[in-house]
Amino acid sequence: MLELKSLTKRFGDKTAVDAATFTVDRPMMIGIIGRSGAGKSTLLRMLNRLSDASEGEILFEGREISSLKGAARREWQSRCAMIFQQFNLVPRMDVVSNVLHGTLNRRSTFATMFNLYPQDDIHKAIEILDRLGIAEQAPKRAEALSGGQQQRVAIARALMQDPSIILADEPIASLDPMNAQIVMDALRRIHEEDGRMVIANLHTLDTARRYCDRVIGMRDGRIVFDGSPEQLTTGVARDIYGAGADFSEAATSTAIETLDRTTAQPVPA
Amino acid sequence: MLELKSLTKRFGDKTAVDAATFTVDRPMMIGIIGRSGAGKSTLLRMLNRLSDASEGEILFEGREISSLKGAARREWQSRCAMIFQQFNLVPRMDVVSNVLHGTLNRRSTFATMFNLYPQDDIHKAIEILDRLGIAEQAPKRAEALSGGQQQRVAIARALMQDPSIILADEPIASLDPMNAQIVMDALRRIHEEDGRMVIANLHTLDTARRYCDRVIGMRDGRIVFDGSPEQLTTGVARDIYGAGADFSEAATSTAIETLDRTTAQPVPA
Amino acid sequence: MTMTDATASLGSAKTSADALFQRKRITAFAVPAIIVAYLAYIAIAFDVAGLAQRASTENAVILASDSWSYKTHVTRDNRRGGTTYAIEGERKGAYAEGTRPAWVSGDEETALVIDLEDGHEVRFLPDNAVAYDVPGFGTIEAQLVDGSLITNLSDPVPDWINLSDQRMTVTTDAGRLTMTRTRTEVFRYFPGWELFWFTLDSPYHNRSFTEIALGDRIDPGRPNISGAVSDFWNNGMWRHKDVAWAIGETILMAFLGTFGAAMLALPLAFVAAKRFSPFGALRFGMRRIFDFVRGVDALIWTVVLARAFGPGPLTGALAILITDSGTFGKIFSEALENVDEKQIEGVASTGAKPLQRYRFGVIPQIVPILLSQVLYFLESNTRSATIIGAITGGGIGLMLTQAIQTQKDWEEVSYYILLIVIMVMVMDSFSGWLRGKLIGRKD
Amino acid sequence: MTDATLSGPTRREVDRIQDSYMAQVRRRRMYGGLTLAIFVLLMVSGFMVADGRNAGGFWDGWRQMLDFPADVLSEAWEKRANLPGLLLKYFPALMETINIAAVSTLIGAMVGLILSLLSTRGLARWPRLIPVFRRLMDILRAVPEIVIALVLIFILGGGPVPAMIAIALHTAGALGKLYSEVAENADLKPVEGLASTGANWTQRMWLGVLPQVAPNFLSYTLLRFEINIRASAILGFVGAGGIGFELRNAMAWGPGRFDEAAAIFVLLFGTIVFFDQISSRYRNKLTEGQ
Amino acid sequence: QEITEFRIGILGGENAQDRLNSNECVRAYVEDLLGVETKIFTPADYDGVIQGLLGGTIDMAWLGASAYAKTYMTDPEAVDVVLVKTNLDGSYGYHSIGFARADSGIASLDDMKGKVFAFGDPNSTSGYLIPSVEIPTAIGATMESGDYFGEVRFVGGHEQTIVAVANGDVDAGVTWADGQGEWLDGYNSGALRKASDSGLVDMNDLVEIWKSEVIPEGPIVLRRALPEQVKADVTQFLNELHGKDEQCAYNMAAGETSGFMPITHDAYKGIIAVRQAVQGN
Ligand SMILES: Nc1ncnc2c1ncn2[C@@H]1O[C@H](COP(=O)(O)OP(=O)(O)OP(=O)(O)O)[C@@H](O)[C@H]1O
Ligand SMILES: Nc1ncnc2c1ncn2[C@@H]1O[C@H](COP(=O)(O)OP(=O)(O)OP(=O)(O)O)[C@@H](O)[C@H]1O
Ligand SMILES: [Mg+2]
Ligand SMILES: [Mg+2]
Repeated sequence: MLELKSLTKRFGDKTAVDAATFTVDRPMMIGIIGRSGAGKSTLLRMLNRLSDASEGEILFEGREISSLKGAARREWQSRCAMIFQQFNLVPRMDVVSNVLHGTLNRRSTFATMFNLYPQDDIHKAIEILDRLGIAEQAPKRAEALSGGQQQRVAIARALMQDPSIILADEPIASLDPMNAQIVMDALRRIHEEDGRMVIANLHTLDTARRYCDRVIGMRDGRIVFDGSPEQLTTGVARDIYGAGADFSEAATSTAIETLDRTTAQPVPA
Repeated sequence: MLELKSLTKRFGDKTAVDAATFTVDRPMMIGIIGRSGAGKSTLLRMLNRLSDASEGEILFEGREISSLKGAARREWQSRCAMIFQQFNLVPRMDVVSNVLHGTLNRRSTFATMFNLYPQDDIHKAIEILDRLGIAEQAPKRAEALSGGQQQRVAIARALMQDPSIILADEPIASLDPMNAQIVMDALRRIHEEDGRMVIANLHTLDTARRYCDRVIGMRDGRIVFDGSPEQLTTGVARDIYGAGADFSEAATSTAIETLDRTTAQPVPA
Repeated sequence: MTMTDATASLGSAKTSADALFQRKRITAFAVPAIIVAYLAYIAIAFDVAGLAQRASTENAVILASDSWSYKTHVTRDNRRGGTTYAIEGERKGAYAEGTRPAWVSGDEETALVIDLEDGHEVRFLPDNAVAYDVPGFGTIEAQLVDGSLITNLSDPVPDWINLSDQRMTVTTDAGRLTMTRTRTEVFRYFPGWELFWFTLDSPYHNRSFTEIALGDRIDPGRPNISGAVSDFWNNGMWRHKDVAWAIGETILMAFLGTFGAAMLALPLAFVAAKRFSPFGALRFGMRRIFDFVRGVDALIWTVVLARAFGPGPLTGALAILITDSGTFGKIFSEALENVDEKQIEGVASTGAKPLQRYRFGVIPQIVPILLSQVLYFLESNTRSATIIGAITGGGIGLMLTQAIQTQKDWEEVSYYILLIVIMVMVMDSFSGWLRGKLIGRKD
Repeated sequence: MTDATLSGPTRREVDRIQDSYMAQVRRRRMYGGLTLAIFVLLMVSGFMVADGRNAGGFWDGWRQMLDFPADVLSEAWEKRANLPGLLLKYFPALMETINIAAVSTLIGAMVGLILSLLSTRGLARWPRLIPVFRRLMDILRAVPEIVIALVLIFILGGGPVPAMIAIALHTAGALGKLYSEVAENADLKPVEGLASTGANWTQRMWLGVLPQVAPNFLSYTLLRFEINIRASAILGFVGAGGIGFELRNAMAWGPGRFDEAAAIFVLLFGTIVFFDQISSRYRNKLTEGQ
Repeated sequence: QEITEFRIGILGGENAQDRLNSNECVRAYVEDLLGVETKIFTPADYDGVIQGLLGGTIDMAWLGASAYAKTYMTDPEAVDVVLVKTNLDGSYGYHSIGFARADSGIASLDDMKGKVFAFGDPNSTSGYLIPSVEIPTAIGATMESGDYFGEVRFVGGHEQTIVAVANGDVDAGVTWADGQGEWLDGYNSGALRKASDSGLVDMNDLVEIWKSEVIPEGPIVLRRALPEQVKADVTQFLNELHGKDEQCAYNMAAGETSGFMPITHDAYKGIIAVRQAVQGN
């Protein structure tokens, strides 16, 4: 259903994503790993059409995505929700309004200008929040929430879009291990219950192993690994991360169990 | 020479210092211990006349101090130097100027506003800094110095006042053990060489034991102990700190040797 | 480190500290010296010394005393005869035919006695003669004979008497006597603002508050309260109605100007902000337009607009609007350049249309800056509107300038000043209150 | 987060949240609508009142908006040869305007500085008098410059001094308030340190507070200077000397002297833009450099 | 052709601020007469009214002669001259008066060499226009600062001139008066009279040093674009005002008058010529 054909993105001289090619034939949960600067975010942003590809194609259910313009592009964006590391909510607005932003593409500009959403949408938004366990926070301002809660609001906004694909760009990088687990559980559950495709950039191997059906490894813009979590051995990980023999998985792990072993946290950027 | 007669300080309902009474008949080094909120700072601030006593008297060499006003009070302050936990230097000014602030009371306002300090004073300031081992830092801004160096500048300022008494309010609480030792050594040396009285609030028992000739213990504003360091047994300490049987001295120690045993630091406020 | 080394380094530390202080002293003296030199230059350029001499203390005294007191004129026409009484010498303050103040007694045939209190007494005598008893000085007598003034005063006359053979002015603490060939006039001063509540022709003049509120019907034609309110409102001397309108107009100018400017500037600020405006030339042009309308002050705009719109509050409001759209445009576009991209991207990623992106990604971020600036300007524009009104012809500013320029009735001047100060302070606290209400106090 | 999301009690809980949120939305819409309605009403009725009380109406007038500038510009263009001479002729008046602004900013800033220190909690010399000094600053701020200037012109005669005093008084109030907001956030530790050595109030302020707040104070002062240049030009309009006075005379004479008006305008506008640019550049540096 | 409102402009500066009140009766009459809302506007200076007439936002005004000249010179089609106020003796003129402090030793223009001389408002006939033409003839020099006078400046208006002279800010200045009655009273009417009556100056302290030729009183003008019927009605009303309501005429004229009489543009040709001449420099 989703097919990338030598998708490339160049920033001046720099090639951020270099001829990325892969095919996904059924909704699955995919983790993209790679060290900082590998091109993970850039890839996702091209998928969502937040930025344009320099070369190559994206096909979704046979339809060419990467050349869509204007309304068609926005329509695609509404089917392909995105979740960000920094949540990217509107902090001064309340939680429900933030979730309702997921419907913007469907509603008339005029009505939304004045915050006039149909009652059904509002009810649905609160149901989604309830499903993510934060219905209580509905009337609060987004900025008043904790990081984990904010990320769940962002997921709720994504669900509100009723998307075919959910893209998540390091959704747990700003979260503590406890909240990270809640958020990843939520994404996994959405994938399983609703059957939506989820593509998540992750910067920790064990998260990818634990939650994903398929893992794609990137290095310097190129896809250097594409396989099942089981195939992801420490040797392969060393390749992806370009690390020496001193590479230890624990250093990139945020799983709660590994925490006692060390207090060092990976530096994400 | 110094006599406190039921010195009391009330903030609204709260009695911060409750009828503190003691006599010091010769210059000695006195440590005041007690847990956070016991009234140590308040007591020292009354001695320096930074704040007024609610009741009671302070006599120094027979002269009543606690009722001085205006110029007489400032004259007393110049004879009774104070050193603070946070150093309280002027951060944007150079070290020598900060030391020279010790002479403010003696010089005319106009002269000090235009930096017209006599050359003798400037030289003396450098000598004092040299005595404390930081003469090289003289032209630097105070904010550019490390904590231990800043505290020594504060001591230099105090010495510049040529005071009869030096009050030190937790002088080493913001310092690491290494610097703490340098600063306490300096205070002790000043006491011994110049024969000035030093009264220091300390939050660690071992420092008090090691450096002081006499220790005063406070609890809830009252003086509950007054004696030699030898009399300060663990039992007495438990009384002062109101701690249970789990009280361990190490928990309040900042001496370097004890550091390896624990990383927990006491919370000062 | 050897002993000598230590002494040497200590010595060099001392020398460098000396040098440091030398430098500090020089700067410490240079700045005040420059300031003093500049002030001295200004004192000479502006001729401050000469000004002190020229400063008219008399005017200051007139101003000060007139601002809290008023005078009643007693005027005799020396040609045709007949005496009139009028508060502030104005027609509106004139006593009706056959009435006169209680401190005037006697009659014109023998002697009209005007009591100025504290022993001061002026008598209008027949044949254009006048006598003025000044305690501690004696009686000044004067008479018009064949068009010239004969007095009993001998040289040198004291400096409170201004005398020539055709005119005499006697100014004392109690009052003033002026005599020329045409008129003889006495002023008696009273503290307070005359006729502030009611003019002489109103039946409520000189009645107490309780009398009006609770007493019997004073004017049989209408109920006391409404009658009193209407007479107060239409007071011909103080013109409370016009003053109220003038204040209203002033605030209106500030209100329309400020909010109009904000509404105009908001969309334009997008054009001028790098983040939102793709065309460099357009952006540059917009910024220069902002600079231009801002640089030309509201006052000049007032003059420019006077041809098209004529005098009145609308012209003032438009002038404020034009200048402030420049200022707001600049402030808003700077705020827009500093907005957080994350929120916009978040909204954009849902497929939101451009307007929706601005509405939800941008507006919530700049609203606090926008509101606080607009409200701050509302207050300061109330002050500007006072000044602009003085030029365009509208509002309390005009009343004030005209009252000052015609240089009489200083009590009106002080009344207007008081009202302006209160108005600005009220607007200040109002906008502060609203700011607190809308965006939360202090961050 | 179990599959029991649709079971009874939770369902009711969601209903409750939905209802209370809907109520909140309705309330917000009502308040929002009401505020908007009041605002629109005020704007529209305010506009109609202003339009009605104005001599010329808005809808007739806006077409003529450019008539006057066109008159001025066409004449100025005809006589463009005079321009350099006129610029030179009015330069002294411009200097007077700038001097008025500079002196009044200087004096106002000094007075404002003292007032602000006297009215800041923690620093005040006489803490009890803080409300007095605050009120004083409020009043100084509230009186428009033009009021003081007009009164002083009456007493002192025309010329730059009344304008200078008027602007200085207003500046003292305005800067005093801004300064004291900055000083409120100043770190009190150095002040206390100085107090413990027996320093008097002046020394504490000069050595303990001023070094901390100087960059911010300077930046506010520059902004004020910019504002004061305009103010001093405006006061010229009511007879307080400087370039504003010349501009008014030239404008008031009308055709025949529009070349002078244009020259003065060019000077004035150039000056305002010049100082605006300089000060905003320097201010950015000051506040960034902290 | 219809009008929806009628707007009367009143010159600022020369008149007391309660001209608004003084003209209330006129406003009421005109409103009755025309049956449309009638408003009074009082801009702060001459130019406000002139711009109003030019821009078509003021329909009727009583201008000064110089202000009329300016209006005419800016746009000859803008207004029609209709009436002029007459003095009690039937004349319609007044004078520009030069004056100085009595104790300054200045008694005539001859003593003014090198001294400071003050004009009022640049649009004032008596405060600027006429003296700036007649005085150079009298002294045989120009009005440039430093030529004959040490300095020549504008002080803003008649009242400011009087105060400036009385305070000694300037050595002499010009203002207006009807030239009838006594100098020591400040004449029968004019700026000096008002200043003296209000106690601002004592006429003993001032001396007259120069007096201009008669200056024609400024005309009442109507905007030319008004409907003919309106112009005719208003003109007729004002013409009859003195006979009908003397008090109102007194208020409007700010003093005793024998009424308004018709006058035409021709009476102001001289002034226009003068203004044109002054414009040259
Ligand atoms: N807008 C841009 N302009 C220029 N270069 C960019 C831009 N965005 C990304 N890059 C570069 O492209 C490369 C890939 O960046 P990208 O953000 O996709 O990496 P990443 O794998 O998401 O890393 P991280 O873990 O830090 O988010 C980096 O070298 C980055 O510097
Ligand atoms: N300015 C003040 N206003 C009100 N209460 C105060 C004030 N200063 C001190 N107190 C109270 O007085 C008591 C004694 O305070 P003090 O600072 O003297 O304690 P301390 O022994 O120095 O403690 P620490 O170790 O925290 O410095 C505390 O309960 C404190 O809350
Ligand atoms: Mg990334
Ligand atoms: Mg303490």
